[in-house]
Amino acid sequence: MLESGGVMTDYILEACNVVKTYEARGAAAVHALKDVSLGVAQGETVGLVGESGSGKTTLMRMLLAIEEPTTGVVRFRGTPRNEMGKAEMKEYFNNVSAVFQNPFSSLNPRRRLWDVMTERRAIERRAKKSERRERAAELTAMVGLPEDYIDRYPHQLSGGQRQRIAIARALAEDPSVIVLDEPMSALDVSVSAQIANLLLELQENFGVGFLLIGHDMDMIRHLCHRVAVLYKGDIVEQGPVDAVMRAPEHDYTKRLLAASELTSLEIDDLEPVESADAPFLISQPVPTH
Amino acid sequence: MLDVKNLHTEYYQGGRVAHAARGVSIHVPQGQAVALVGESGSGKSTVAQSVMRMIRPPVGNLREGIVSVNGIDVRLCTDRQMRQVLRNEIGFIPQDPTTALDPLYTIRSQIKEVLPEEDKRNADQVITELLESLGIVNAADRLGDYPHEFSGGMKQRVAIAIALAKRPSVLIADEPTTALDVTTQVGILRLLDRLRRERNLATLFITHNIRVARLLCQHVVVMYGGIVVESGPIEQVMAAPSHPYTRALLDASVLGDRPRQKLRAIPGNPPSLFAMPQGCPFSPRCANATDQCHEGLPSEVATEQGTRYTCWNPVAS
Amino acid sequence: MSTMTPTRRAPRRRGLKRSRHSRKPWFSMAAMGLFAFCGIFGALIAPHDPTQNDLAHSLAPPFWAEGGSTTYLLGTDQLGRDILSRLLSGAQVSFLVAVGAVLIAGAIGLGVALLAGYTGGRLDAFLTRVADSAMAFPVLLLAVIVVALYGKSITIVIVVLVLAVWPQYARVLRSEVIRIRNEDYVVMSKVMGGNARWAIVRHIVPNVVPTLLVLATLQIGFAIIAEGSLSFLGIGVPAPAASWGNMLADGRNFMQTAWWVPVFPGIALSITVLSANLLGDWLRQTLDPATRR
Amino acid sequence: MLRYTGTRFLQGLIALFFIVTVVFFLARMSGDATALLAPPDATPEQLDAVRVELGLDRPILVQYWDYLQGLVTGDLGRSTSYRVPVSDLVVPGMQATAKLALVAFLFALVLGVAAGALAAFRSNTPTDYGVRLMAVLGQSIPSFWLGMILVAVFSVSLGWFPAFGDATATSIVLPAISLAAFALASIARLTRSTVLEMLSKDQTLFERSKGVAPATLVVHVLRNSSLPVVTLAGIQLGALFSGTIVIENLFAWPGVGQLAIQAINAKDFALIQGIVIVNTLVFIALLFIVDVLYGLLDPRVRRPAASRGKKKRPTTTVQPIDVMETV
Repeated sequence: MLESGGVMTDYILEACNVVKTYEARGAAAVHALKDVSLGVAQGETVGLVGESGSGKTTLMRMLLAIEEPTTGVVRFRGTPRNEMGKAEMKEYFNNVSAVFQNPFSSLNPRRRLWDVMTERRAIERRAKKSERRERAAELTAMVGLPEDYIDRYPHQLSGGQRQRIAIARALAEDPSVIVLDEPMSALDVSVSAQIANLLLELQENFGVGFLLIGHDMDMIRHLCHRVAVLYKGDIVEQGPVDAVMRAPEHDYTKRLLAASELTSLEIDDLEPVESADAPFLISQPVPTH
Repeated sequence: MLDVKNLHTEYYQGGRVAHAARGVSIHVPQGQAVALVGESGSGKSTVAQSVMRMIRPPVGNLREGIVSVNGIDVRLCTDRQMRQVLRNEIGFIPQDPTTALDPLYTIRSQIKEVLPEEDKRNADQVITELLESLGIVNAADRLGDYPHEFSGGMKQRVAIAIALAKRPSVLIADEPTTALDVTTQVGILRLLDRLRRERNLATLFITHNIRVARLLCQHVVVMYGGIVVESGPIEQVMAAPSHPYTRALLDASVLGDRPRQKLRAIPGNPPSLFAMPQGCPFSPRCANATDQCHEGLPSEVATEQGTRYTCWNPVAS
Repeated sequence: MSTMTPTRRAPRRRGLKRSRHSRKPWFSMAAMGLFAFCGIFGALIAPHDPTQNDLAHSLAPPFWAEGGSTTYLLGTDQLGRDILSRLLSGAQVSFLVAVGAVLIAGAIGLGVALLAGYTGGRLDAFLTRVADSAMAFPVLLLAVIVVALYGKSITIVIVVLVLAVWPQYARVLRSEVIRIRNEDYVVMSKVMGGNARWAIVRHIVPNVVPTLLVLATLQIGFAIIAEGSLSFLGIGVPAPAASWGNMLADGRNFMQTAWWVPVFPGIALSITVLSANLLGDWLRQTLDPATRR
Repeated sequence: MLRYTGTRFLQGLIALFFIVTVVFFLARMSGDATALLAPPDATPEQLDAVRVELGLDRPILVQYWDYLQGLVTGDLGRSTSYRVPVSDLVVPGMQATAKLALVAFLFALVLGVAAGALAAFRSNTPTDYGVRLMAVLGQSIPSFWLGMILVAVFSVSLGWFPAFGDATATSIVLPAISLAAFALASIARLTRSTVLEMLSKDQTLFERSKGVAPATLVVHVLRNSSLPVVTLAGIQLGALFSGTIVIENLFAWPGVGQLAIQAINAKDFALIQGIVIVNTLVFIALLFIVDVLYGLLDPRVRRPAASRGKKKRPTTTVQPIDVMETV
């Protein structure tokens, strides 16, 4: 399964016993994540599935340093993030990047694409404009777009093209891990297949690790080596994608699979219709995507 | 029964005309479900809104064709007659119940608006029974609740209740599960399937996911760029697609057979309604395309399997 | 094309508005240009001293009317002061007050909006409540207090307007800041190691500018009316300096007998405000992210 | 709902207290009122006597405390220029002002909502263009200038309505129209844009798909559009109360606005203070009513979904939608 030799300790990016609790004034505290551990190794794709409110967005925010966990740590190459110095954090930001779900809101409408794609360099103030444009041209070619697109604005592109630009931006600093938050769900079927192919190609060429967050079990099965199932803030099942899909152990995984198999509507072992909704157990006070 | 023949629907925008539906024909018999499959911009929602005659000047127009709901051509209806058709014949299920239900009205009053006169006398009882049959427990206690007090799946059940309270003969569902969580989706799909059978509904099911369509529907109509590229019994169409687009759509969406292998993706993007290519709308992305394809559309071809397609160079199966 | 907007899909439904894109408001632009020109150079081009009494020529009609002369193109008021010169001088007052108040209030409002909108939490709740209360507090009443305490002057007028107008900016811009802060590209800048300053300078402020501009244009109209009202009440620009408001107050009894005394400042005031409002509306349509292309 | 109302009420009280305090100390810091009241050639002894008479010789905190106590019992102090209790002047003044403001408000609200809704339902027709033109003009013509024109036309030339005072039943017509014009235009614009937005929403599409009568559809649309309009209406009502200052002076209307200008000219701080406080009380009461009304109109405010902890109660009544229209 893990050709690249991913042993448990070889994770590049790893959440260790991460707990996140949101305290709301005048309301009960919300336990968005209860002791979650999950890692991504070099060159592997890990799927993270769960429904809205399961905590996947929260976990993503922890991994990407958008927020800090209440307890627990996020490690990069073994070093806990909260112990990192300035130089290490720089490394961290170069090596961990992301692609978000909605390509219409993930690109600043007032910036040209070369500027968007090389924003990380602008933040570090370590490249001249000509170098950034050069890099941007390389990146557009890498994701299969014409190089002259670098002078365009986001609104001149279709949804699929924008998502390619978002991926190019994630690739800009040769990262070792990219967190992909439902990167295909805003796209049409025919376009999302293109993006799936692009992701496979990039992994092959650069050995980058992916954490693919999503609810499309088919896509997860197609792209991932391993999968983790998040339910009510807990990882209830984790393992090689084949094993989990073939013989799910947790009830929720079974339900999720049955729901996405779509072989027949006569699945009576699904829970009764009355409680077909996942209850609102977890919710984040932060706006999610 | 829903019968659409040669429908042409246009949108107008800043002096430009978008031909959102061009010669679309769909037949939905009583008790059957037909899937209308397509990507964004394919014209599938346009067809649904044309049936309900939601598109009218100055936004757009049903320029040509017959849209018959139980024998009534909605194109020829007066506004008053159209409301009668909507009230008595058509149940509509929206894509996202959260934005479709009125946040300021109780569930009771939103359902009550559509109840036929004879049901209005004991409205509470009728509504409670309806909601419970749709899987809402303790419905009697929840009549006075507002939409924001329900979860996503429950809201969709309320929306379905609104569609069904009219006792319609035709049900139009516009991507009724895309806004819901995966495990919630199945419940709604199952409910729709049951209702079609129990109530003998002619169901038009609009979706972008042909595999979901297969569970629910007997027939499929595949749209691309405003035209019907292929139609027929869903099993036949999926087993032996004739149109390269249908083929490509199936290739792109059938996953899991060959994990981590390249999918046969369709290059390019779906066309914009305002910049439709000449000839076949799929021709710029089609591997089979010839000069003929860029020039004009062929007429529909019927196959032995009972499917129909609109293509100069169909895929050999 | 779906009108039922998909939730998990690209936002659409934006197209329709674009067709309503209006033509450029040449009239308003020209009028605002003239206003700005008179506002800056009014004193230089005024043919007479706007405060110079000349009782021998009081209530002279404009040049085209019977008894008018080209010496006083638009006639004179009851003290024989040249109306054209007073209009030009009044334009300077209006321009100074409007631009000054709008700029200062805009800066304060933007600052508060960024602080409240970006920080969120209790500070946001507090600032929002303060802005709401401040906005509910009426301008004229505020003016009454301030003038009662500190007397009349142009500076006081500007201070009053700033106090009245900043909450508008704060409120509108705050909701813009919050909207933009939650856009994925701002979150993404954080993922790339950008700090709050980076997000604000590179992403939030540039995207807030169109709104700020629209708001400022509309507020110019409001500020001109407010200055006029204060001067009309005699608690704005102190006499004998000319302001369109106190010119109207002086002329209120001459509507029948010497119409030019009140009518010219009235028209100047209305047309300037109208132009600012039309320009603001046009800017709003043009710069609105929903309709921008 | 009760808790929501309670919170709002408390916030209103705090705001009132805050403003009373600020006004009191500003007035005290601005100078010694004694000099203004005593004759110009008064001796220091005479000045002291006046000071003692007014209670200005005591420590400022004691004065402040007395003042607060007075407020609670309705005592606003004595007017130094009229030499009567401030409340004797302000209460009848406020009645006249309220009459004018409320009439203007009703006029603006009813006509504004009607015109705005009409324009939206008939968008891009001559009706719509007409309403939009009138609205832009209404927001551009200062009330006092409009008032002067109205007097010239309807009072002096046609003689239909009185030009000043509050003597006859028709006296209120011209001042009310002049006062209402701006608010009317703003309400019409906001209503139009809100209804237009509402009409393009999924919610309206779904409602139409029910095949309900046009009247039902209109009710749904208007009710949903009413939320931002209520917010604006509250702000405009507050603005109308202060806008009366100009109109009252133009039309010689016997309200607090006129009183305020007289008080400024007479440097009657007690009176100004009284006027400001009574006005503030009115504004805060209005804001409170708007908040409560808002809760009544919107079930999401009135009964936040219990199971979902995340829906925070809005910290402000202001809706993000089209706030710009309220400008």
